[in-house]
Amino acid sequence: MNRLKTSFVGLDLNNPIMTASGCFGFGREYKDYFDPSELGAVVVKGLTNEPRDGNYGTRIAETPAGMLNCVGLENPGIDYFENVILEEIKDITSPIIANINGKTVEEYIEIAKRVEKIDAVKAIELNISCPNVKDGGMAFGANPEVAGKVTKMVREVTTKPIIVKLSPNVTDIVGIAKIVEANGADAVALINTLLGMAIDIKKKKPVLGNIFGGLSGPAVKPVALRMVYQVSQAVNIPVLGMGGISSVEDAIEFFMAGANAISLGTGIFTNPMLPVEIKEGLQKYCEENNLENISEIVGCIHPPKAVEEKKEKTA
Amino acid sequence: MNRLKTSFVGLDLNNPIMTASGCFGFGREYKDYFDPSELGAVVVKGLTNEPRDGNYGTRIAETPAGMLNCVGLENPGIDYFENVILEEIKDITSPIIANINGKTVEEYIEIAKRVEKIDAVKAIELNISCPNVKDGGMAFGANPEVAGKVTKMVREVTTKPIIVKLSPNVTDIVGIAKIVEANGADAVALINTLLGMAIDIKKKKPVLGNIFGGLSGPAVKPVALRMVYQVSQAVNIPVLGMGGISSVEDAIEFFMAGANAISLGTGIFTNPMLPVEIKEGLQKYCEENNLENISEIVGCIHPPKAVEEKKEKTA
Amino acid sequence: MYLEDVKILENRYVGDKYYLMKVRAPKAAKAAKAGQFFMIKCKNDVRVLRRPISLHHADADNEVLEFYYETVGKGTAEFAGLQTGDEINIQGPLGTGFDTGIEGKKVILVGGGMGMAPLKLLAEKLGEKNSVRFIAGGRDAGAVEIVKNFNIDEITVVTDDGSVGVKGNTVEVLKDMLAKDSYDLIYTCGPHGMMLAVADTAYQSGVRCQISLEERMACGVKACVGCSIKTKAGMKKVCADGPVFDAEEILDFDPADKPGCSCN
Amino acid sequence: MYLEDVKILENRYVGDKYYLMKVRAPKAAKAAKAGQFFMIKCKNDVRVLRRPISLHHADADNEVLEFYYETVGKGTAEFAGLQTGDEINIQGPLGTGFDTGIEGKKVILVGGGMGMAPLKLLAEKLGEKNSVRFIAGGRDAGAVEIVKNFNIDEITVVTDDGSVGVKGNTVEVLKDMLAKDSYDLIYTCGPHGMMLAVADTAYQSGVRCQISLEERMACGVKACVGCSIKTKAGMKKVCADGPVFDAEEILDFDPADKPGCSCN
Ligand SMILES: Cc1cc2nc3c(=O)[nH]c(=O)nc-3n(C[C@H](O)[C@H](O)[C@H](O)COP(=O)(O)OP(=O)(O)OC[C@H]3O[C@@H](n4cnc5c(N)ncnc54)[C@H](O)[C@@H]3O)c2cc1C
Ligand SMILES: Cc1cc2nc3c(=O)[nH]c(=O)nc-3n(C[C@H](O)[C@H](O)[C@H](O)COP(=O)(O)OP(=O)(O)OC[C@H]3O[C@@H](n4cnc5c(N)ncnc54)[C@H](O)[C@@H]3O)c2cc1C
Ligand SMILES: Cc1cc2nc3c(=O)[nH]c(=O)nc-3n(C[C@H](O)[C@H](O)[C@H](O)COP(=O)(O)O)c2cc1C
Ligand SMILES: Cc1cc2nc3c(=O)[nH]c(=O)nc-3n(C[C@H](O)[C@H](O)[C@H](O)COP(=O)(O)O)c2cc1C
Ligand code: FES
Ligand code: FES
Repeated sequence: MNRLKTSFVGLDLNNPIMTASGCFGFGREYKDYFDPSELGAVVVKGLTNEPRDGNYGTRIAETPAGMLNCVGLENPGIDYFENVILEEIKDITSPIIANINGKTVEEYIEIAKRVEKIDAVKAIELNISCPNVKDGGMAFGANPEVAGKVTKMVREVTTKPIIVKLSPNVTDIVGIAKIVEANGADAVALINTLLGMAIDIKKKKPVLGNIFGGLSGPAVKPVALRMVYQVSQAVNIPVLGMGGISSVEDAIEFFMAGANAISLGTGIFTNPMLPVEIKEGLQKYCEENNLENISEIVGCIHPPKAVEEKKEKTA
Repeated sequence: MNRLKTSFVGLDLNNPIMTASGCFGFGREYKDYFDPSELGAVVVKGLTNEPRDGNYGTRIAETPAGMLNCVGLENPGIDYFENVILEEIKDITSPIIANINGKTVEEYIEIAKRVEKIDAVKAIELNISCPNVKDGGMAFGANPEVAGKVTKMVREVTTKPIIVKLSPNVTDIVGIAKIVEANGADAVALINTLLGMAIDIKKKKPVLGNIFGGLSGPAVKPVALRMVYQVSQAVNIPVLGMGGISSVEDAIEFFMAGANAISLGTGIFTNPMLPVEIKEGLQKYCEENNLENISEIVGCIHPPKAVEEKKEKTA
Repeated sequence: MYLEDVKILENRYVGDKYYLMKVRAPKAAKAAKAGQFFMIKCKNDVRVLRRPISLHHADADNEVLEFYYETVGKGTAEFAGLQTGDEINIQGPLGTGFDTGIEGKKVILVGGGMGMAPLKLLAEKLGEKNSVRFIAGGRDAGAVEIVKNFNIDEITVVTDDGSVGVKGNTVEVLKDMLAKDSYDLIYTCGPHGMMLAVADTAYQSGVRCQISLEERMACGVKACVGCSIKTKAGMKKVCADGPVFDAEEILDFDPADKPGCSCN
Repeated sequence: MYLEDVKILENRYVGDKYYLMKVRAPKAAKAAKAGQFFMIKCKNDVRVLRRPISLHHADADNEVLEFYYETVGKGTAEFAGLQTGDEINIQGPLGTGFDTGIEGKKVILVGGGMGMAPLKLLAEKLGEKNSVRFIAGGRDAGAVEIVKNFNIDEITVVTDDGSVGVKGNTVEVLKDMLAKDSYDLIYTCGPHGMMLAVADTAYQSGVRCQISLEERMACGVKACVGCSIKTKAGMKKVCADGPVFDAEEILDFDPADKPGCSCN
């Protein structure tokens, strides 16, 4: 019996394991190692309307138990995605989720409209961690008002479920989560990368061409878990948790913290079989602990009060 | 020739290496391994007016390349510090810096007044990462206004140099740094710990008694470096950099990012000889690279424009 | 307290999840006392905290230290994988140790599972000038296999499954002993619950009891304030004021988890 | 592409900072082609990224892969410390490899230092049906010691210090060769600057040139978009579209660092 079946934003998933956007290409790249249809869902690399070349210079740096990247959202654009890539991945039976990005609210709306028309895409992951060029370069997700606004505008142009992906580089992640919930998000995904940097002391310059990059991997797990724990108690929509998951135990920590589903990112680079190992490990965990379904441990460490309140609200 | 001599907030230090508050007790604890007078300065454990018992339950958790702690500011109080501890550490020739804490602005002022009268304390590290009980429990350092206010009030009651220690759990660390500068800080120290958590999946509960704790160690280094880089370009007061330093190379990264001095914390737990190894390593680095003084590399990776601007302003 | 890179002389499986490691540590072997412990560095840099491990035995003449440890998580699993000839970095001896300055007394040592670790050297030291009885408990034969490594005569072995020695638990055996004879001091180390029961039994019988506590540790030297416990004399550090305490001194054996403040 | 835990058959120091590792990898040894590479996992979990290392040689019959590597940082230092019998996890073969489908051509291979890595198998393969000349350059004798491991006759060794072979650099030797005779194809791998000079020389002489590029990699399979370079045909991934490219295809060999956006 499959004890991992999960309903998430209206999608029936075989399991709650997704791939983190940007860490699994467009679903085809790891097919030599395992069948992507084994996943609960495939979240593809961040898309923009126009193709983007991304950043100049070095894009990857390793840090203690983590890595930095400053890809700069290189992607082939929504046209190519729709016309070429979707054809290449049409055999994948798991739902495809599109991660969408923009530099202005208008760009977000445009790409959301495009995605709305693509049947093969079952949900939208709205990435609000990108710098907002119009409003001074701070990320959409760093300003509660703007985060709410972009969620609302995208909500108006799509009927697909919207998973808003939050930036952890904020003082009050709970506030942002609540605002996107109030503006129509069907779920929140967290965390995106922590802003960091690394320095090449021999060359006397930043390692990354862009100076700053996003930190991911095991190093960020404690921060991710904390935010999942906080946010999942504060909102009544499901939470897609991620940040440093690299073992079955890590995955269980996220469920207990309150994640309804999880995404795997950097951990796949280290171990390409990670998604399958976690899937099998979770199934075994359920069997050994007499859980009918993995959802039984979701949020199980929340204080009793929070659990009660949430039950009432979502009832 | 000692190439590490550093002037910091008016103190003449033999070298720019300090101990991070809370990671070196009160200066005596590691004396079997090395003489604390070898340090540039000793920053002691966070002090409060009244003795504090700290938090209940488990206070320490290990995380990938890092650790969490929720000591809860256990400390013997300022009386005991003044009357007993200072006597015990009177042989230390390096300046003693007191890390001070409060739950209200009034508490900060009280302890600052006490410290002002203690000759043996050469500077104050004003820790504004603690929850502000009066204003809803968010840290003093999370709200620019409150951060400015507490700096200003402490400034008014002390003639000692004030190093304001910033919390990294904020959207805009640069804004906070500027505000504390404007309110009289002589330097900023960063970063304090990132808020995180860990879960014991067997016991189905948070590892830490307090649920949340502060993340430190190599894992946080990329975030710390990024913040030091940003802040040091934005303010005209010196920066005390810290967060995950565990090798000579890490230390050099911090100087290049813009730190005028550094503090060692978690790295000492892993390797009690770290301060001495870094001191010797930096001296050797200066010799091999023909640097008269380590300060020559401070901020050397800043964009030329920022360097020029800062020179003009501080001239 | 020293910081030494030491060579592993032997690192062998004992039974159940227990291993015995012997290292050559010239300085520490001369200084170490029963009940003290070492902070052992992990080789995998993903683990930044050293692991506190008790001194099992110290042979000053041959400069040998012994550690008896259980594989619990990844750190101790790493230790179990080390080979003769490998080097590890140890910091210690740390802590105060057991009170071994007594003479002509009748004492009982109660060890459970991994808690047998600090008792080998203790039994040897106390045995020189006192009458020592030893109760060794464990899940099964594998968990008490280590007693073959002890140089004492008066030993009562108890196992949960009765696979060797008496079937039962250490506390029952202790109660029996105390009922039959009178003793001056009890020393104990083992699982938390067992130690509480031993301490309680000792208290009921009016016998002084020394226990060896465990707390998560970062520094091991009183620098991080991570390992505090509440005692009659205020907050004490398990690493430096202990790990051995008089049971009666401890005020809050099982502090309830309760959110305080997230300050360091 | 496979993911295999493989046993190390040999891991020896060659010279300068270079090592040669042989592993038994049944699946990969049959599939691997010259110019492809493997992503090798580090054992120390503090390092989450695999290290890209070229295929030095593959012996399908004996199921042996060879890697020739330089100790640069901590990851490669870790590799150098591995012993015969140890296991490592390798992912590959990855990338497209060199064009080895040619026949009856006159080709030159130019390798500098660590760039010799992918050229052993290439020289062997091309040698079967083409006339191959090989220019091997390095700092000193130690840096070219590896050529003793090559099964080719026509080899010109050049060192910076003249300690063995010609004193000078590979590009000068290449220019000499091209001046004296005509060739169909040049293959090169080595330090960035050397490859540019080789590519430029080839271009001047109107000879096609294949180069093997390096970029920092996270995934090795086109999934992370970390290793992009600008080509005439748009952004390409060094890991999957390369690491071997026709030199003329590359548009921006030395992209200037310039802040873009901090997006992933
Ligand atoms: C003073 C003292 C002496 C000890 N002596 C021995 C001994 O002689 N033999 C032995 O087998 N064990 C001993 N322990 C327990 C031993 O320290 C832990 O089993 C060990 O740290 C577990 O590490 P791990 O990486 O395998 O487990 P993990 O659970 O993966 O460790 C995660 C973190 O928790 C800490 N931790 C986990 N369990 C404990 C624990 N019980 N006590 C303290 N920290 C813990 C680890 O040190 C590490 O920081 C002693 C503990 C203390 C405090
Ligand atoms: C396709 C390809 C094939 C290669 N083949 C070989 C080979 O056969 N032999 C050999 O010795 N080296 C080869 N390299 C270079 C090798 O990958 C690096 O020297 C190695 O990754 C350095 O790791 P480190 O931990 O020792 O150094 P560190 O500098 O500590 O590594 C830090 C990070 O930077 C990356 N990095 C550092 N230098 C390079 C580099 N030059 N290229 C790519 N990533 C780098 C590391 O992978 C790691 O993620 C190849 C690189 C690529 C891209
Ligand atoms: C190379 C790379 C590229 C990424 N690209 C995107 C992206 O395009 N859109 C997005 O929302 N997140 C992106 N992310 C963030 C991840 O989806 C994920 O939130 C983050 O890496 C934390 O998870 P992890 O620690 O498991 O990697 C990227 C991360 C990495 C490492
Ligand atoms: C156990 C522990 C206790 C700490 N106590 C304090 C404190 O009392 N006051 C303070 O300002 N910072 C405190 N800190 C934060 C450190 O001073 C430092 O800012 C942080 O640990 C990052 O540096 P590191 O990664 O080198 O440890 C503490 C950190 C740790 C690990
Ligand atoms: S472990 Fe740091 S004070 Fe005890
Ligand atoms: S290394 Fe990930 S795309 Fe090339």
